[in-house]
Amino acid sequence: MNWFRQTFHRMGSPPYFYRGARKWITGLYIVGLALLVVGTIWGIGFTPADRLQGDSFRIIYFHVPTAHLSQLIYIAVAVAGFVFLVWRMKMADVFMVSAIWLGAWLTAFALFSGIVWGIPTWGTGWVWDARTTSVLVQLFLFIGLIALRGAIPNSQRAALAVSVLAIVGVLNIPIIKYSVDWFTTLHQPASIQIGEPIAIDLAMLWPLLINSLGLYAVAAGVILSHMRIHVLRRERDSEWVAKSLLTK
Amino acid sequence: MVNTTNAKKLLTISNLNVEVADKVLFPNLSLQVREGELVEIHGANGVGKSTLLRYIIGTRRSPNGTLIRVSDDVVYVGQKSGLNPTLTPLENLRWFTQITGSKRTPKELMGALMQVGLGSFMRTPTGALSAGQIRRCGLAKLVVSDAKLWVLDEPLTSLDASATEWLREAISEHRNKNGAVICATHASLGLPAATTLQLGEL
Amino acid sequence: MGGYAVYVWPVVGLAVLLVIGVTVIPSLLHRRLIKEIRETRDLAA
Amino acid sequence: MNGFISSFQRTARLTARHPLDAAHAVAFFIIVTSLISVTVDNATTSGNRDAFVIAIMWVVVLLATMLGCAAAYSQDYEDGSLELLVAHQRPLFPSVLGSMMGLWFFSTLPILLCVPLGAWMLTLSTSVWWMLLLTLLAGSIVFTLFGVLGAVLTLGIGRNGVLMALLVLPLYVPVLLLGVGACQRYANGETFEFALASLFAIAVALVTFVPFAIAALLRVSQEY
Repeated sequence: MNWFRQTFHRMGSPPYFYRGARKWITGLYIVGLALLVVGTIWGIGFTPADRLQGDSFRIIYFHVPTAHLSQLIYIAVAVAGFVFLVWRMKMADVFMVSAIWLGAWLTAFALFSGIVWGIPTWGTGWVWDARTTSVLVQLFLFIGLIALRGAIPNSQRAALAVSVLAIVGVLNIPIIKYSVDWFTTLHQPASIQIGEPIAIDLAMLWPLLINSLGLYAVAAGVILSHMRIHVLRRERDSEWVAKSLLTK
Repeated sequence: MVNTTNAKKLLTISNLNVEVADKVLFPNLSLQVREGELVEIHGANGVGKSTLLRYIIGTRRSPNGTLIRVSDDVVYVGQKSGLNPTLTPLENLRWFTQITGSKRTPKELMGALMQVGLGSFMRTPTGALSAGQIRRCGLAKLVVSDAKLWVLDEPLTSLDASATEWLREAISEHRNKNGAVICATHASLGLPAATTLQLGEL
Repeated sequence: MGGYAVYVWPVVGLAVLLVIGVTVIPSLLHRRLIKEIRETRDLAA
Repeated sequence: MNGFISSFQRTARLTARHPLDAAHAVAFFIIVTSLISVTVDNATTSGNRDAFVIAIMWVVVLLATMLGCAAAYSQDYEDGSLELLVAHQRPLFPSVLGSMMGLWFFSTLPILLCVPLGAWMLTLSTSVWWMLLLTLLAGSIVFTLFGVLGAVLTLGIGRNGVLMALLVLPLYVPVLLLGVGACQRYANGETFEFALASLFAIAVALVTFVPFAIAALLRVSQEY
């Protein structure tokens, strides 16, 4: 456990983070992009078409990973908010700023790909069903976080406000899920058949796994590189920034 | 005047960093305030005077250093009046005694307003008063408070000669009753035996 | 590839754009920031 | 002509300084449209006019309540009363609960009293009126709670209420869905008790939890 505590401590130190993150970002990008290329080509070119949905089911290779990851990012932002509120750790704030933008983009993409998938499959782009509604609400929550962060000039105070909103929002997510689930089962018109879990062939599953892993790696890299920028911006007047800029 | 060396400590600050927006304005500040003392805090604009007072009244918390207030009773008259412009001075003062928990009858509240020269305005909405009158109304809080420690932020702003004189007398009287006063100010109050704390360049 | 494949391409295209966008933009921002910091340092020196 | 050009330029420059602000109103439009859409969706499939009216009434009450909360604590923040409150009230929770009940009583309750008028104008069946009022009673309390939370989040930023709406509207979703759902089921003659119970349970849970968040934010607002 000692090494863990040490790493945790060091991550809180800006110069250590700034230098250390660089190698990680390059590694994550290389691995992630390679996985994404392999997964995408495999998924589009080499898996058999679905018996019922034809080729359009291939959209799930992009839709499912983004939808999952965006949710994970929201939860991570709320956890970082908690860490910031309790320990006032500046790196937690830096993480939040970096992650909310990516989270919003991923959620928007998940919605878009869901709509495109729905057109041939459901016969309509948009249905107020449990999943679409809760993903839409999650996008609104992200937009709220971004708007709040952008509106408060004092960074310390902005971080505190964003933390509280993220925590309240994440506690709300199960309630939203529950209410949306309950509400939307009220009305299921027979013309629309919503996602019976399709028994997925293993050959279809592999590209999905590869794409998910690739996306996670790329996303981690993106967040880390945003964090590097924020750290640098914050510490622009300090000693170590001067040193690392001069030696380059 | 009370003998300050034997008097009880009301406030102890040690190794406090006065921070604003991640910048340390004044590192390792230490300060003790005993009964009967008057501490004047001097310093240029933006040096952290008001911020230091906010640490003392407890609305700001510091990540480092220690700040011990002997008791919770402190009364603060800040840059902002703390008076709602829709309510009258009397109603504002009543609300103040309610949140601080000092028991005062309506008569006593009115008496306090008479003292600061707002006798004929106590039922006018505070927003309709002049800047100086609003300051006077803010200072009336000192009269209706039981607090031993007064924390004043630029109390002389917008005050005329008679109000200034009244404040100086009120401070002297408070010190005689074992109270203490911490006051951030540009111009010295000119009272005897005041300690001066110079913030910023010495 | 036929049938509904027409729906797949917009998604793939957007996904590629998204990946390029989120990876390239931070590095551009980073470069600009370093340039900015160097400039202000040179001015101060 | 000079005046026109300079004013237009000034507006353009101010917008460019905070480009996100211009997007706030657009996001507001999209969110409110979505809220109406999801609640009305049910009515269009069931074909019941009452269900439609219920959805509209709920959204209107939601918006009215939220706007009524937009100014909460802003005067106290400006004039320094909040500073005194934070300095002297420990814990802050009872004080927050007190002003929130006051806000609900004097600003939200009048809206509820006008709901029968709206129901009459939209010719809602009278048999549904009391159910609409009962569900809105719980709903309006939650709307007030989150409304104050949003107002406190944006304290001292000096923006209009649109930003606050963006933060708060997503949080309104569960209560809106449960309330509208219970009411619509009642209008359609279906079982509604479960939804009604869930609605009140959530309302009670939020009444105990949200004031703590608000109190924490009020402390934070004085702390920078």
